[in-house]
Amino acid sequence: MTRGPLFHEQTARQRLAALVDPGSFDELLPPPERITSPYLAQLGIPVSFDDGVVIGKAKIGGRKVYIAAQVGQFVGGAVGEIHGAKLTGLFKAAARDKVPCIVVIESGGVRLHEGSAGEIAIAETMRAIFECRAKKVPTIAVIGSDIGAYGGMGILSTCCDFRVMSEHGRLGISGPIVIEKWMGKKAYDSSNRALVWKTSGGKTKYLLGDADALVHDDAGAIREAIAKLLGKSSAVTLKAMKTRQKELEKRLKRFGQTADPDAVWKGMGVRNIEAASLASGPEFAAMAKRGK
Amino acid sequence: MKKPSSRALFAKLFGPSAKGISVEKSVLTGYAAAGGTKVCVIGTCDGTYVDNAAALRLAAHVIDCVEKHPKTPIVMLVDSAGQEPNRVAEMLGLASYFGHLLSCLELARRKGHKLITVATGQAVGGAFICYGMFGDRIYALDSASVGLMPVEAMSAVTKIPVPVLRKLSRTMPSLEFGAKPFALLGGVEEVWSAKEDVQAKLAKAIAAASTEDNRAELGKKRGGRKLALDIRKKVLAAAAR
Amino acid sequence: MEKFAKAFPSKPLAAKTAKPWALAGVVGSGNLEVLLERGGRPSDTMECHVETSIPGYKASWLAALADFAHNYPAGGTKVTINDQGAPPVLVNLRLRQAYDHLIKGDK
Amino acid sequence: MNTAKTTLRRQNKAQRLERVARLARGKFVSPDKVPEVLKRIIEPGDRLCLEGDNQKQADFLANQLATLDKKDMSDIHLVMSCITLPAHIQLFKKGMIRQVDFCYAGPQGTAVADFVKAKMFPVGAIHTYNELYARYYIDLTPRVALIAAAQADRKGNLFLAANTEETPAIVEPTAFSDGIVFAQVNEIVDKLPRIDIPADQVDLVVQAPYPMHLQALFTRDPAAITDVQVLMAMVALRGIYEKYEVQSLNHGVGFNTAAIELLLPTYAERLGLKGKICKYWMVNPLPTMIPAIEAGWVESVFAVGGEVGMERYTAARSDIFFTGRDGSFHSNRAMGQLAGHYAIDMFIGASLQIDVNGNSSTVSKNRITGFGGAPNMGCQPTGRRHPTKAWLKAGAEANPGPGSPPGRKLVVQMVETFQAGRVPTFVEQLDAAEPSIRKALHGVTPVMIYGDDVTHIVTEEGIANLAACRSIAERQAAIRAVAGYTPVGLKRKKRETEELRRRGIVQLPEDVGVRPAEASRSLLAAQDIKGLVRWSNGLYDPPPQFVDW
Repeated sequence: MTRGPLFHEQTARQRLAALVDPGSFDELLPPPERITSPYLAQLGIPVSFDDGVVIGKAKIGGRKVYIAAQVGQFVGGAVGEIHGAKLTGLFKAAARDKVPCIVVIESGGVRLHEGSAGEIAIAETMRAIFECRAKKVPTIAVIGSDIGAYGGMGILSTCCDFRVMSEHGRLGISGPIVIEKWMGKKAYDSSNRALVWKTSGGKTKYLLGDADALVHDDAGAIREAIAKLLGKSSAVTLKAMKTRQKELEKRLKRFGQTADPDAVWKGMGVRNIEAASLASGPEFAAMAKRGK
Repeated sequence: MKKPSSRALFAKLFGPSAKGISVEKSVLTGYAAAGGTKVCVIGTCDGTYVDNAAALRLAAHVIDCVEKHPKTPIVMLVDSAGQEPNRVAEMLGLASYFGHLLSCLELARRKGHKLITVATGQAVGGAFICYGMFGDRIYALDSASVGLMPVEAMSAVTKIPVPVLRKLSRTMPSLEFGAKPFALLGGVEEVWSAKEDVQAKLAKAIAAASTEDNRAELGKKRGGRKLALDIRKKVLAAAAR
Repeated sequence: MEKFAKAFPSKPLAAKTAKPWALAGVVGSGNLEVLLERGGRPSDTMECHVETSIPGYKASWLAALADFAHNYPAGGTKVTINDQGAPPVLVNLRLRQAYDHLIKGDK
Repeated sequence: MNTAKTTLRRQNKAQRLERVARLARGKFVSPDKVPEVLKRIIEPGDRLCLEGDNQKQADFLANQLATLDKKDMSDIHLVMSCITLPAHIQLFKKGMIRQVDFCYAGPQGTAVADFVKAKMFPVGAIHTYNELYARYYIDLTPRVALIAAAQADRKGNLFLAANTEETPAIVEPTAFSDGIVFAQVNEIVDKLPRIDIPADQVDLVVQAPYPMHLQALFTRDPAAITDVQVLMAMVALRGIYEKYEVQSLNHGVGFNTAAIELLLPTYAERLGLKGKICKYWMVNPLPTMIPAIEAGWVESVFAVGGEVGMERYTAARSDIFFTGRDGSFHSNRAMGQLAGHYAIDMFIGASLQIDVNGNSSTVSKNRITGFGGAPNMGCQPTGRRHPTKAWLKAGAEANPGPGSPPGRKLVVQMVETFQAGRVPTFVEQLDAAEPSIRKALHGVTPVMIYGDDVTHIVTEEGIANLAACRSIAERQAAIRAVAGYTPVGLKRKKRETEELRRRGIVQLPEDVGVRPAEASRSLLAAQDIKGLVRWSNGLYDPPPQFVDW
């Protein structure tokens, strides 16, 4: 019963090494180039040689990909000017070279220490993602870390063709502390980890259809899910938008009146909430399917 | 600067045709005209918070425009303090609702609709990212509050004292809050004074708009965001090797 | 922030390494990143540059780096450290990890 | 023989119970009457025992006691394991306490330090657990004992559930010396699952309005174990567990030893150590033991206490844990400590401070905690006679003289050289040696484990084999050699260290076959609480603060 390293605990570099074909990762703007944030330096905050995002070229299953991984430990994986420009550049390169592009997200959103520069960078990256999509170049967001994908990075992830999540991943905009501050601790206790994960975690997102795959907290499983999606893309067509509009309207109508995630789970066909809570990602996915 | 009322503002931008804009729970949808050109209008007012329902209404209107009014420019007005930070919104996937709205706008762009944003009031955080910053060209009234967040809020979260941030913002406009510094970063094409003929400016902006994202170039040229463009180019060059 | 640099005597690095550079660790609370590169000069010293968020521990930094240079043939390398308050033990561990990666590759 | 005089105590007990006869229905007291009952059964000058160790607390009775005033209760000699609750501190503040004899003051350590500073702490001594329990039979016998149980039946028999802990050690000396035993229980039932304390040792019972306080003290979330702790665990496994073939052992509470537990089914299994080490345990039902148990490493576990959430798991693994006839878990603090003293090959634990002579302490000027049970196990039991492989091997290394036993218990201190916030673990002199503390403790420095008893110190730098040192100077050099970059460590001399290393007294990770680059959390059999629940097949029910699913 030995297990490999948990994906959510790996560093960005470890994740990349484990996701791509062995030895295939070729880092762009690698640490020896020492491109570090002048903002943080001015503020007396330690800088990092990759500015919190590792980007590069690699292969997955022999297929060429561009891939980025955010470093959650470094300023919460937040997007600053350099960090954001690396992401924009990578997606632009993907669109230009018609190479699928993957972003392993671990970020609370915009790096406040760099103000609006990070915000604009996220908006620019979104444009670049849609450039890819217009050319049917697959874009995939991987969300499987403790920090999750929040703020602008949460929104950015929803611009990609596909999202691969683990039960550890969380996808949202406002983080638990912001919600608690806004609604009061009674209405939302951010220290109630079970509630936080049921609000924004991979399982709920998968049930609702916002995650395309819910996989083990393990690089091998994520790699497999990515490999399956690499040949596909989700076109932005009028028909697709109308269908999605209906789906989202239906979701809001069905569940907009409840604050209880369990009600959503039940509504989506999960029968045994307790067992489903403890189940691993794929087990959960199977249970949800059976429920339906 | 005193903030003009929403209706007065619409009138300034669209003249009498502004009556074609309906406001429901601070969400605007409708059709109007700017300098004789028919436009589709979506947006927010009253500094409202954007929630799932608001995103859906905006998206529905974009779809309507694409379906029924081919190539009609879409004008996006932004006056919103942020995304609705509540648990139900998050549980139901507010990010996905925003992603859907952005996808609808992208569809419109690909179908030949020009997308022009005018930040009229607050244009802050998630509420600006979820549609306004997705325009082909982005403008702001000088009365608008544009940016990530005011220095005080930034200080509260980062624990860096306000005076330090203020001092740094003199050389780093990115840290400053407002339409003008945002324009220095390239995030806003041009800041319009309410005293000017903004309708004419809007019409001109629509005519001139192109889909190429020019913000990094602008940011470099204006000196507010010196690194982004070069880093991006480096990545593109390195990827080609 | 405190910044300092020093070179320590060390036996020359193996002529062949798996990679020209290696990075270990991340910059995060109580952690650090160590960038170890070939091509530091001269070949019988390990050149070190440290930037740390917690000033006042130069003595223990220098002792840790000197020991590493003494214990491992790292002459001709350049060590650059971005530190956010890592304890000396982690400095050691990251140095060793970076060294291992440099010599043997990522495996 | 003057019989009248020798039964005075019995008569006095009868009088006390007579005073509360109208307040109680038989043995049973309603909660609102408790303050009045306490007032009437406790007399000035009494030795009063309050049950409460580091896990289980008779908190309802303690809280009721704290509502009394000095006019109701005074001149009390308090004997208790742990000063844990705010209510305990109230008794001192109200001036009711003439003297206190105790073992440990975990959460109230700061308050105790404040009393010491104000010279207002009337302490007899700080004890180890078994030392105090032993004195309950000699010169600290309680007159009144306030205890906690899970259930009582209508006769007053008590069921203690998983947390038997120290209840028998308190009840027996009290009940058999005409003292009064007053129990708070969570519920009163018609039939108990099993009887742990017979009714005729119990005088009064109250059903508390809230269940007794139970702390999940031994739950360590694997997610918080660091790579460095994994490194130390690997070093310990190879350099000590494997080397001495440690079969019976105690693990202290901490992330270091939790890391070892979680490496057994992975790293240690790869080393082929299964069946050779870690078979017999004197340890609480630690959730981090689950993977090793499930992987078949463990033959038996005896415990001094229970652990919240482990009830179903321990019941389901009754081949390994001691269980009652009802099938549920049983613990006993006094017997567990005794087992840990005499019957194990090794004690391994951590400490906050270690001095250059190897003495350790958790006491600082601002926080006086005390001992608990560690010194009962972390010491050399010279009354031991039975040999084991590990005992003999460690004994041989120590080069016993003609007047010493041939074996030695392995007493291992496992610490990182720095605590959180860059506070060095290694110091030239313990904070505990502060004169004001010594004075308050009548000349005793509160040392947790004495350097003479320690056989090994493990740090992230390596292992120092103190037992193999031949002089005090050598021992100090060995300690400095593994003290890293603390001020104590920086004073080491390279040549001395190299000489000690050559003789195997100091061993670096490489010397015991550990590659530091390999040290990674990914080696842990479970990396979070959920992983433990899965290993347990859903039988472990972690407390809510550990649940994120």
